[in-house]
Amino acid sequence: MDFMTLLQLLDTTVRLATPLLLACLAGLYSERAGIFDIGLEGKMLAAAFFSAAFAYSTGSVWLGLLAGIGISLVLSAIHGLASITFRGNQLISGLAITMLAGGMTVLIAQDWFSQGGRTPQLEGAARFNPITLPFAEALRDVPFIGPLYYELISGHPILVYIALALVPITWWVLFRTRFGLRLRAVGENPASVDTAGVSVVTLRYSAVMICGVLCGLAGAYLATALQAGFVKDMTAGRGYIALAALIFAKWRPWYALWATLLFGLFQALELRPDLIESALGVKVQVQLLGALPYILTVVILAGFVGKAIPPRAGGEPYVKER
Amino acid sequence: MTTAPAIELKGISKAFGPVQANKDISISVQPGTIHGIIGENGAGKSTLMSILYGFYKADKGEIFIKGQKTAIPDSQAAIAAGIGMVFQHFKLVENFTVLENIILGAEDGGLLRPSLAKARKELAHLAAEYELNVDPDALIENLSVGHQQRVEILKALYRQAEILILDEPTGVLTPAEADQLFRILDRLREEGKTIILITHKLREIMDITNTVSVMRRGEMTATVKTSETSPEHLAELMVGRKVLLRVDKKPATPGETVLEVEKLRVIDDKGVERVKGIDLHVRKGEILGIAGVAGNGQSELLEVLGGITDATGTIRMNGTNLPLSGKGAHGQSRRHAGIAHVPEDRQREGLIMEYTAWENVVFGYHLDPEYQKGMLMDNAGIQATAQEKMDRFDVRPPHPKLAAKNFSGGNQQKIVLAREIERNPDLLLIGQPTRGVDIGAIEFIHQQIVQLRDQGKAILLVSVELDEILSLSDRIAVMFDGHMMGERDPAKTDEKELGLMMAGISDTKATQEQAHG
Amino acid sequence: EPALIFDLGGKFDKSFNEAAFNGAQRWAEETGGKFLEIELQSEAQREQALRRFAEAGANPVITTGFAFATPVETVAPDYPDTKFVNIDGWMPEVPGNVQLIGFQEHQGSYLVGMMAAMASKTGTVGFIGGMDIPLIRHFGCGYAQGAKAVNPDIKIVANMTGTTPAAWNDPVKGSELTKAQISQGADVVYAAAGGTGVGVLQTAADENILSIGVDSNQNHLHPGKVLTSMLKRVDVAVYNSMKAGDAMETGGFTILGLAEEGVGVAYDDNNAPLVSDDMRAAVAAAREQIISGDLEVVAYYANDSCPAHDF
Amino acid sequence: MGKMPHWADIVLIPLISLLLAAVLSSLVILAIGENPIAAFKLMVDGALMRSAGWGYTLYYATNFMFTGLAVAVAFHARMFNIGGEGQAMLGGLGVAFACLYIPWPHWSIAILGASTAAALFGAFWALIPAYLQAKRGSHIVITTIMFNFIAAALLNYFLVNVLRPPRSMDPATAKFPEPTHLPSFQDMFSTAENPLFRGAPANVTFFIAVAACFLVWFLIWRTKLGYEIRAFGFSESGAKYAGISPVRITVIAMLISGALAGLMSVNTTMGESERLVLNSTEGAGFIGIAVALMGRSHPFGVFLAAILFGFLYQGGAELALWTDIPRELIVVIQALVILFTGALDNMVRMPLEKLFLALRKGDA
Ligand SMILES: Nc1ncnc2c1ncn2[C@@H]1O[C@H](COP(=O)(O)OP(=O)(O)OP(=O)(O)O)[C@@H](O)[C@H]1O
Ligand SMILES: Nc1ncnc2c1ncn2[C@@H]1O[C@H](COP(=O)(O)OP(=O)(O)OP(=O)(O)O)[C@@H](O)[C@H]1O
Ligand SMILES: [Mg+2]
Ligand SMILES: [Mg+2]
Repeated sequence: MDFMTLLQLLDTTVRLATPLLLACLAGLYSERAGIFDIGLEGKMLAAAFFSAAFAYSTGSVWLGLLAGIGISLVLSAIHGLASITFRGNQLISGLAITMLAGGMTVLIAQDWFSQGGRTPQLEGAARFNPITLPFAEALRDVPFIGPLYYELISGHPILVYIALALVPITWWVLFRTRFGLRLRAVGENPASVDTAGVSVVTLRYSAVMICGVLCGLAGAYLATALQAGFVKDMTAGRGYIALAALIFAKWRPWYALWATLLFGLFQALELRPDLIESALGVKVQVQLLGALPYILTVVILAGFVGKAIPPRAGGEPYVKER
Repeated sequence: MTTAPAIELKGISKAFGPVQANKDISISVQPGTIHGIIGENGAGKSTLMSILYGFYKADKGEIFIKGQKTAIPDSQAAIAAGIGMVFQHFKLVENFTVLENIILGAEDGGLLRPSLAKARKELAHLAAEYELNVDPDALIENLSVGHQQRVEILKALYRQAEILILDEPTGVLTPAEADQLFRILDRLREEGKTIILITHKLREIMDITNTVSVMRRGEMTATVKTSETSPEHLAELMVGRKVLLRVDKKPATPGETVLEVEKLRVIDDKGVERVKGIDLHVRKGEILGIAGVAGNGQSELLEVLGGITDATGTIRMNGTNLPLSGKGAHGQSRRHAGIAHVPEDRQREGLIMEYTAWENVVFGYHLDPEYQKGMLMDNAGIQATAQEKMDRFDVRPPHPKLAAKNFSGGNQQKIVLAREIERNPDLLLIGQPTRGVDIGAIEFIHQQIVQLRDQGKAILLVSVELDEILSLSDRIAVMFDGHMMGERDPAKTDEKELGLMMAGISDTKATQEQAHG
Repeated sequence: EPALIFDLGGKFDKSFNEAAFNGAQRWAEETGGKFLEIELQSEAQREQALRRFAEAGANPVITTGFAFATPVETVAPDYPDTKFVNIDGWMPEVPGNVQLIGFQEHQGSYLVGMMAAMASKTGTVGFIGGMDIPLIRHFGCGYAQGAKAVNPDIKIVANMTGTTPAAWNDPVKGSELTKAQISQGADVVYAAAGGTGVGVLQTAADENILSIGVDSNQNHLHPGKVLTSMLKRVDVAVYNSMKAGDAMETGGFTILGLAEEGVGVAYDDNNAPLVSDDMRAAVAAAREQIISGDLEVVAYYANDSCPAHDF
Repeated sequence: MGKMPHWADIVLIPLISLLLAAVLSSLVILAIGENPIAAFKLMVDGALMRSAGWGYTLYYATNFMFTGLAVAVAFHARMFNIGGEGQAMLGGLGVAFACLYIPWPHWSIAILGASTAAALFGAFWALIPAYLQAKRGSHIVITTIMFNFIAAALLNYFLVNVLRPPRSMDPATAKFPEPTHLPSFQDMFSTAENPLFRGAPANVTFFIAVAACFLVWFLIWRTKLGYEIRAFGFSESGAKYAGISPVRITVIAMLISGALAGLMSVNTTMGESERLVLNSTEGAGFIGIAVALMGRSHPFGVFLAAILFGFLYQGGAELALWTDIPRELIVVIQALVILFTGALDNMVRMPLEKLFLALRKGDA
């Protein structure tokens, strides 16, 4: 494999890892606060649709992004209502929200655009276009560094850089701020937070809402940056992969970055059977290739992660009075 | 001189669904005193204090702090009113450091760094003032229970509490630790702070409190000056009948050896050696009491004997070696070997809380042919057995179809005892038989254990309550840091000597100090 | 009144099902008639829809997609007065009231393969299929033969999007596959992937290479960027069946190839600047040869393998 | 003592929750410009007012019973088996192998053989995640999701490369031979003068599903194994104390769960299509989760919930047949039902408990 091919492979990796990273960080906030969320998939999907639909209608991708975040927040609020206020089962709530998003997006899309549950194609300012970082053109011909910078680091839509920046920001928020301390505490032992005079409900809702914003970004990225429009079920299981990555990352921001990049790499490799064939020297069944990311996920979970200990109060509603 | 009471509660009522936990309770606590509260399990003590601390909201009633009517809708308000509380079950974040736990909720500003620095200084100050030493950077999960409790007290002091509530603080402490706690409480009282102390131990009430209130079934039945009452009187007020506070037992007549343990070693999940090669034996018709501060390997010892944890070494039961790991090292095979096990934690291990009492009465023995009917379980038969056993052990209410979680702690313990004792084992392992159990039930449980001994059974008792060890055991062994520190005859030792051994002061040294002291 | 049953892909897939819908729509507009329609959501509904429409008196009942072959075969004998049509299907014996309509996709694909090879500057062309099933390999195989006919040394990069029906609807993956093919040198990409193709065409346009649409005329999606589309006139088949109504001939196969204008290459204003006269000429010549039988394009499922590419 | 009478807990609350879901669904239907009452009537007419409608409702319900029981059994051992879909796919492979390669003399024997194969294959697919969970602590929710994807690829491989008859386009097996065809309700209950269940896919497998409900009930509440499964589900530490091996229970519970999910394919593959098609599972594995939750993991509850979802499926098909309402409406309705009965159930319960408490106080 030559250098350029490698760069292209990594470039694809970054593109495909971005939605996973955003969703993974979303899950991280929520689960660190003790609210499990298997509805990441649904929130991304709804955000993908609304961002595309509004971007198309208004012609501005930024308004689209806002709409995507908005709907994701609405779904987060439902999840919060079910799992915080009404102490329901968080897994069921997540599942229901995912189904709801799957059905509603198509229903609304059909009602709105009559294109079979799809939005029209987005063009120009209705999409996040790649941005060229400073000096990328100038440095392009410098050996090694040039291509690396030009091909791999530069030339992504803004959301990619936002996602990457969110990793240190998340780390800082969680481990260096009062909010982070309380958030982590409420996921470990909500009673400790409650008896310290801090509202468990407010904290958990804020975490769930942050999760909503990040899922909104992830969905908008799918429909307006990676793609130019929405089609039904376009998240294609990414929410679940992000959850796997979250476990793999043991609920830590920097690990989340590496985990999602790894999953991104698996997905990128799946697109390059030629590379795998030339590396292995044998032809690989397409089905095997397609299943590869999932098989590797299982192998990694079984072999390398071992017991990942989730936040101790995770998944349990906080009940003071029986 | 009449000062306004530090705390005055008027007409507090609180119901949890159909359970009326507090009924029209009024109480007044003078500043600069230690006020004791006693009462049976489920009497409503914790509930009342939780209301004062704003953890629960009262259905009715008023709270006055220093004469001022104060609304306490949440813990924030309680903290602002100068109230601090150390809960029965600590409210600490296990994988946070001491410092992080201390500042949680009392941070200055949005960033942690300045708060942590400030707390570190303040902590050093408090530690010096009250002898409350803890490593500020230690993780809570690595601290002993006693130290965790210090963290809880520090939390309250850090928030400048004037009124400190402690809910059953000594249940988990060694005598030395308890003594130290009381010294601290004394010091706080001298400084004019007000303390409310909930405990089941009448001795503590008599030792340290100024006033004591008694609760029964959600009501406040009496408040008396400590100097004007006696333990017997208090016990009677609590339970509503006369209680025997001493265990009545004949001298033991030990027979042949039932259990022999040699070079037993246990290494836990994290690779830490918890039991470091111990030897012991138990004979028929005797109670071997194992004393020790929680976390020194006694729990692991019980778990190994009960087949829950793997180990290396030798365990011989009636002359036969038992497997210590791999296939065959599990609770079932131990039961077949004649070992019954009352575990330390009835709610996590001894019972399935969601199961009914009758299901729990066969728990662990559910595979016995006697409980089977063909391929199925003989549910009707089991229910009848359960009814019988519950009657014999005076489990209240005597309803086999009630879920275990709906029984009070003492009655839950009786269900476990009924199950294990009624199986007529050769050896009974019993851990913390009366933890969190009230006086009435303690009396009953102790009687049962002694009766079993008198039937010629071997009993291995593990307890952190020295009182209990001293009054029940025929021989006492002390464990420290995974080692056996030595053995004592209960008649020829006392709390002080045992306390020193429990603190790891070596056997000979303990005797020397004893001699000097 | 006729009835139209769409396969699981859904009727607005911008290609196959949508073409069927357009045919029905055209019939409705021209005749002022009405037709029943349903998009399936479950396998068991195949028979159900057939029966319910037949019982409601619909005639003919038209089904799109090979997956309907078996259900139609089962149901048809129960409703001898109803005529059934299945597009793309195959059955060993065709009941008397059933007509099967098949297309010679490999022939059309051969022609677009030629165009791709002629338009390619890099000597590498791409093929992106939807779900990996024989039908799609059949498309790809014709395409490869056409490309090789123009340039025997041409490199063909072929990928399938997936192995589940979701592969028809994964434009993100279509898009990434396109990028991967571009990095392998492809500068013309043929998408036979239903909704996934939308992503392929989009990325091709974004990255300034040429793409080829499928089934419907997709040239208008990115004017000047889509080289052509391989037309599969499902719309004509549906239109004709509806128009014939009860008079429709049944009990056999209708094979629509180049000769019948059932498959073809789309020329319009959108791609006019991309199609050179040479191309037109070569395509026209090949078309004649295929129709006359002088040139045989091998069908993939003749023996489940392709002479021009190893799938 | 409870806060509410038992009947209120198991009847009133689900009923009110369903009603709320129905109201919200009506609003959705209104919003897309259709008439909810007419739509509901169409659903009821199509699903319940004709024998053929019942034939479909019960056919879907059979699937959901199997997958619902599968999820319920795992739930009792406190495991969340999201892999029903994959396990059912493998079950389908088992049925296909059994029906295609073994010459069965009669359907009654064939169904036994095929059921065994389906159960074994489904159980096998649950075994690996179970083992990994028990031994390596790999989160079963994630591994079973992954195994759904892997199963889809595996099934695809077999259908495209191994089982597809030559010349066929369809990634499906050949029709199974005649002796393996199961009697449908039509075969069983129709007479010449009174045709019933015409063309509907419900078949004898329905009775197997009902029997499975009974068996699971017996297993969970009447056998030693069930006792141990529930004990383990409530408290792992308790189970260890009692000498119940967590590894053993995890594996056995998941094997049973996988086998039940696998059995679903007898209904779809042997009973309905009489060949194995690619997407014969159609998300029933996921619906099973909702069914188990709504049924409170109790077999009888699962039975009722399965019929409710069967009705929704069949009613939805009728909607799609006769109106312009997109099929996704049914997904939305299902989601709302799951949301209200599963996740927001306390929203109904809390006020009701207060009400009953007040009533009781009033009596006293
Ligand atoms: N959160 C709760 N929800 C429901 N009921 C509760 C709750 N907390 C306590 N109760 C009930 O209220 C009653 C009083 O309980 P409380 O904990 O106050 O008793 P206590 O006197 O502290 O007992 P103990 O000595 O065992 O600690 C008990 O019947 C208990 O079951
Ligand atoms: N869900 C419930 N509904 C009604 N009453 C309950 C419920 N759970 C517990 N109780 C009541 O709670 C009491 C037991 O309370 P609790 O849990 O405080 O035990 P405890 O005696 O404090 O034991 P421990 O000190 O070990 O915690 C019993 O009187 C029981 O009737
Ligand atoms: Mg208590
Ligand atoms: Mg208490």
